[in-house]
Amino acid sequence: MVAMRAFDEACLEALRRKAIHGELHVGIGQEAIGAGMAEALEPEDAVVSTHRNHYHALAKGVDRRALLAEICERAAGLCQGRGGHMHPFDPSTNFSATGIVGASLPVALGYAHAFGMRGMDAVAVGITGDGGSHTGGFHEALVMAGARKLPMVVLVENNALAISVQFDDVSPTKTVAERAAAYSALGLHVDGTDVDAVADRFAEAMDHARSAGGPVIIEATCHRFRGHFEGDPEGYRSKEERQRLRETYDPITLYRQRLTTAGLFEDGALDAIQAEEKAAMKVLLSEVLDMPMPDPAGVLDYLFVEEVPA
Amino acid sequence: MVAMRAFDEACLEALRRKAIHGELHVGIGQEAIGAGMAEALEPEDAVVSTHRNHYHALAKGVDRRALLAEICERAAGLCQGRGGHMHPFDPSTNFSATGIVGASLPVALGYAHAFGMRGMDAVAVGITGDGGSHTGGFHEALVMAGARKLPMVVLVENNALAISVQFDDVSPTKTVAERAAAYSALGLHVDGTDVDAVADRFAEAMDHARSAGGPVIIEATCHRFRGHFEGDPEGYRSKEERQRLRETYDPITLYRQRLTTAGLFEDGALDAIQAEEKAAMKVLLSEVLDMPMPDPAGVLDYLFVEEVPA
Amino acid sequence: MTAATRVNDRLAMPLPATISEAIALEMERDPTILCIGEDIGRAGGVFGATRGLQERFGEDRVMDAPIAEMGFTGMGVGLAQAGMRPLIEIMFVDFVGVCLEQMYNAAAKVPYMSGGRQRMPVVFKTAGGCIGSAAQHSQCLWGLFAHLPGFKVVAPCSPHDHKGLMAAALRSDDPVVFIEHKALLLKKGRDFRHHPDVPDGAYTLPIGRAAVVRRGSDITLATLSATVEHALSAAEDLAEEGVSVEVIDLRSVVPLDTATVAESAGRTGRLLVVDEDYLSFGLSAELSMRVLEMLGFSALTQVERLAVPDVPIPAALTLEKAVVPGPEMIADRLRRMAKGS
Amino acid sequence: MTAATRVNDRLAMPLPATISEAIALEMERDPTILCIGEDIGRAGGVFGATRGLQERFGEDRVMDAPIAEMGFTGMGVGLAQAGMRPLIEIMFVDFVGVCLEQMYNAAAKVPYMSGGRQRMPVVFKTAGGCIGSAAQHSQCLWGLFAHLPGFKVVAPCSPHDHKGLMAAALRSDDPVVFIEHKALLLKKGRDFRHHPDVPDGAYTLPIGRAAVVRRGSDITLATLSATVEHALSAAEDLAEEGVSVEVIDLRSVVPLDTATVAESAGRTGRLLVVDEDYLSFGLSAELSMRVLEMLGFSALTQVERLAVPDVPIPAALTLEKAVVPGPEMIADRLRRMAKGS
Ligand SMILES: Cc1ncc(C[n+]2csc(CCOP(=O)(O)OP(=O)(O)O)c2C)c(N)n1
Ligand SMILES: Cc1ncc(C[n+]2csc(CCOP(=O)(O)OP(=O)(O)O)c2C)c(N)n1
Ligand SMILES: [Mg+2]
Ligand SMILES: [Mg+2]
Repeated sequence: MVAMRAFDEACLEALRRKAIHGELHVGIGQEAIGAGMAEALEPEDAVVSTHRNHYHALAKGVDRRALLAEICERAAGLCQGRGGHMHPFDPSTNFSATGIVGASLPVALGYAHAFGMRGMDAVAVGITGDGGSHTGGFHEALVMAGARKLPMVVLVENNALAISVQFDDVSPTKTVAERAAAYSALGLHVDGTDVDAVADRFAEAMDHARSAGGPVIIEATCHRFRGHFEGDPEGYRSKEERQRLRETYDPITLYRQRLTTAGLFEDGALDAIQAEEKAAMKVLLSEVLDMPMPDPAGVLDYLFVEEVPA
Repeated sequence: MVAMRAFDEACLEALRRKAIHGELHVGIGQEAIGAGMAEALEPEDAVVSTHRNHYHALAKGVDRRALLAEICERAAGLCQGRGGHMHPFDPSTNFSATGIVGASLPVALGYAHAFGMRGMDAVAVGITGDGGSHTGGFHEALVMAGARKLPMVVLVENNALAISVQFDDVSPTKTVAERAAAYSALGLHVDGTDVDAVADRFAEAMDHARSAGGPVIIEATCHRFRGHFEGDPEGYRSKEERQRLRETYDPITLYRQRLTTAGLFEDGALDAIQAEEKAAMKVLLSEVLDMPMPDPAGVLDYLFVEEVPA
Repeated sequence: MTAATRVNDRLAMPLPATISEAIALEMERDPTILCIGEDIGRAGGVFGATRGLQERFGEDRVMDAPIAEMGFTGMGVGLAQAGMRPLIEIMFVDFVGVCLEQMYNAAAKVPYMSGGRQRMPVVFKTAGGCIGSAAQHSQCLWGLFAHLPGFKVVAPCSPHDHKGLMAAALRSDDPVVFIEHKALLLKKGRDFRHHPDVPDGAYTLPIGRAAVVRRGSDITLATLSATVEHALSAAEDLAEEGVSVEVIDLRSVVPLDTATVAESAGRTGRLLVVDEDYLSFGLSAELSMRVLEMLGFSALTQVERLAVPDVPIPAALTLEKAVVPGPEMIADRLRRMAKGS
Repeated sequence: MTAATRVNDRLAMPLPATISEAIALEMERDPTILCIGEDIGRAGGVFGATRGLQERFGEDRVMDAPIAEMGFTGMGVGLAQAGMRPLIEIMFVDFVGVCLEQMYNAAAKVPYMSGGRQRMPVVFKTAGGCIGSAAQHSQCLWGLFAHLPGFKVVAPCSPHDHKGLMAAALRSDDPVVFIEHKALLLKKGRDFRHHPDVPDGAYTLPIGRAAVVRRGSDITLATLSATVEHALSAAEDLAEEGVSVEVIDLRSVVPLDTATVAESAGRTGRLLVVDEDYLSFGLSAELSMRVLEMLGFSALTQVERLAVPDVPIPAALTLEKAVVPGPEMIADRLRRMAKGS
């Protein structure tokens, strides 16, 4: 969690330093989900994420230097500066993402079928927000996964907002998890601000899918502390409301409280860990910002693998 | 029912006489649904149908001469020969259709919202087959109708086949109706070969939607007696199976049996009704086949209402 | 308010405010107009182009939609069939792959398929263009819509044209795809090189008529949307170098005002079509061919096209600049054309 | 089996059988190939182009999908990312509006967006073309795919090319949109005017190379898919009238083999591009412009295009014939060109 937070804070810093152009969506406030899922993910599992993907990428083991370099549009980035922050692709960890809402789940379905065919016990995790649960792609992917009992876990990060649109205003159901029955899927619900709870529930979801139980919808309720994207005027909620969320639901604070209450750690030790991560990210960021930009001469590369015949 | 059957039989005859080109999908075997829904439909209600739409059009009160003329590609057809059998549009009865599976429901949603805004107590009926229940459009339309409690009835004609694909093989649920909970909709199920049952259940569905109860999924199980389209080799089922369905589930035969058993009608009288409808359709067909074809000179008309400025 | 303060207010007004003003004026006039889209209500649009409309016209007429574009685009078709005049917002044009079905198989074809019995007064409002947001959030795609018969396809540049063409789109009985440019949506009136002046009341402009936005005699440059601004900037540079460039803002792709371009190119003898959409199978070839068909194939000494060279838009701004025609790239090409005469 | 009976068998073979043979040969070679689509398994495809494959390769590798194109098209993307080589069938190309998202924002862009790290060996197999099925079941749409960078777009005519290009598509590491023509799928080998001969074993043809299918000296006619057959028929008529037409089968729209067309047009001095897709913003303008750009704008005496004139395909066959280029319409145009020299 702490590393994920530090990573996104480095992104904010990079944005301030104008190393990132275009939209930036950070996951600050939602890191318990990333950290919780990381525990149950095996290297051969696949994760297909969304526009808000940094902490998922880190959870899946994507190299953070390459990721940050990609986000900062560098030549040495994960995708040589072509993908950018919404489109990291890392075949070596089976991690990918998409900037199109709802489009992650059909792609995860493909991994799930491949795993099934190969007799692997790997699981495909498709991530979506609450907003994505209304898309046709959500339905179609779950129809197919449900009918074929494919090893797919659909992680729904319900932060109650799709940009400005409140989940309660547009959802026909109180939760997304309760729609699982429509797909003969297992529906689970978890407090996404509680990293231990996420770890447990997510492990349960993965076990279910891994042991041929068919697809799972696991809904993690959470809160987004910043704008939808950096620069979002957030006309749809008050500063006070946002402040209240931050104060009440910060997963890092909540976890620290648990650790200190249980007497496992002292505040000082925890502060040190956080400071260390921050410092490490600061170093990494400055290294990344020193990296060269992609060479415009190669801008047409990678469109096709095979040459057009002469 | 009898008129609907006679209509589709006239279409088959028109096809034999090469007055219809392209695909033709008839509803033979499914007429109890059309006849049953006709009873509860009000003129201001809207119906948005599918590729298999003739009996729905007749149920909604579309002029059968204009409809047959359209199917036979005549200039005096409902759409002047531009639409053809999959695309009848009749604003005067609020009837339309689409050849794209699943695409009917979002359009019905539009009618439902218009009715709601205008404070009308009209209902929008969106029709789909079992196959269409797997599409993203089905989900998205129901999400919106459910969240907004719009007056929409989704009629799912479950004939257990989408061309060759069996519902049981690809659906995650045993029925479509049971998925209603995912949309906070009312889910109803009816035997679509029993015209009385359809009439009752469909009326219930319409009442629910009309009285601001929100959307309804009404699933009518039925059987398709002919190929998916005329010319379908039907490699996916045996002749015997098809024969068995015809013999067991013909809604007209079943209804006749009920009427005669109850002593309401005699076989002779019923034969006479059927013969009369057949004869009427025969006359209509020959009139239609005498109608002129559309004038190719006008082939570019109707693309835009407003002229391109000179 | 004096005329001077009015103009000043206008110049300080962000383009989205002008657009929402145009929509509001039409919604006032015509109670059958309603708007549906993501974040258009409570938030007033991600760029503010529908700000204030929900408060004014209520939630039924300015509806925040879930992320269900197939659902609410088809809803637009049904609304039109039910006698309403919906404006459907697809936030970014890049997302059209999830709902093109309802746009091109229904909205664009129903008027024709119904033999003229069913009108389809729908406006599909969306935003395109490059502002550093990579492959899935940077496209223009007007060439795609233009290939599919039945749409009018509008992509204005100036505030004045945005207001007049939005009004025209909302009054049109034909389906109109209205493509705004993200870079323009981030501008204020005063940032525009041409036509920042916007009359107060409602007015319409004819859809399908190009505007000559700078007179010139050596080269004709035809383009649209944000590129008009770049073209004007390039033309200014070239003027200093003694090359006189006529700049034409096409304003719409369908209908395409070939006559205006041909008239100009016939005079200058040279045509450059600049397009922020992909190069191939799009606007640049179609317009060039239509002009040549109209004037004869040997009527012009040069016909060139400059557009995104058939790659997805890369994330890195350094790479984006290498593929998207900006002022320098356009000026370079004009220079080369002027030399190569 | 003697060579003669083999050829006879081949001639009696419906085109779909040749296609399924091509797929089977590749599936045998490469266990990572799998097919997903509606009715492709138990029914063997609505035209029979996958007949026998499910029995042979099992349900996991030849999967009957529900009507959920967005789902299974995206599944194709995920399968490719997982190291498989999926063939995804979209029954008719007209339906692409429900799943274009996964095709153009994912499949076509991921190789580029990933900076070459992720390959995307997917074949999108689909059927287009007019056989009397009206506006929603008659389109070609190759111009649409070609406008979107990242796809190879193939549309063969002869049985020989179908087999070789399907094999090439399945072996390609790039996403390929493979557009069959419904009218051709209803034909047997012997019904084809050119190249009905099909070798038994597996072979590939390079994607992106056109074929001169009839030599001629007066006019160059470039086209593809079913229209090649119509063009050959028209060319035969014209030959009787003393006009010698060279017919080029483009075979693919991306890559587009401009060189072959330009070489021919340079010789004949006249170019006619015939396209069953919509006229505007499509193949006909792009190819014409590329040829002109290659040869110079005054190199040719005539450049014409003949295509569906920007209306949806009407239902009535009498109307369809008035907009879709068939043998007579092509012959008429050739005749006019020959006179107008
Ligand atoms: C198909 C599509 N429609 C709209 C958008 C624009 N958009 C990007 S993120 C977003 C909201 C997503 O909400 P949610 O799924 O809840 O994820 P969150 O941002 O809350 O993490 C929207 C509407 C998009 N990228 N794709
Ligand atoms: C989006 C889309 N995909 C595929 C098709 C081809 N198609 C036409 S009808 C049909 C089967 C429909 O099955 P169902 O919805 O059960 O209706 P039924 O034919 O049984 O009445 C298919 C696959 C289509 N028209 N649209
Ligand atoms: Mg959310
Ligand atoms: Mg069915």
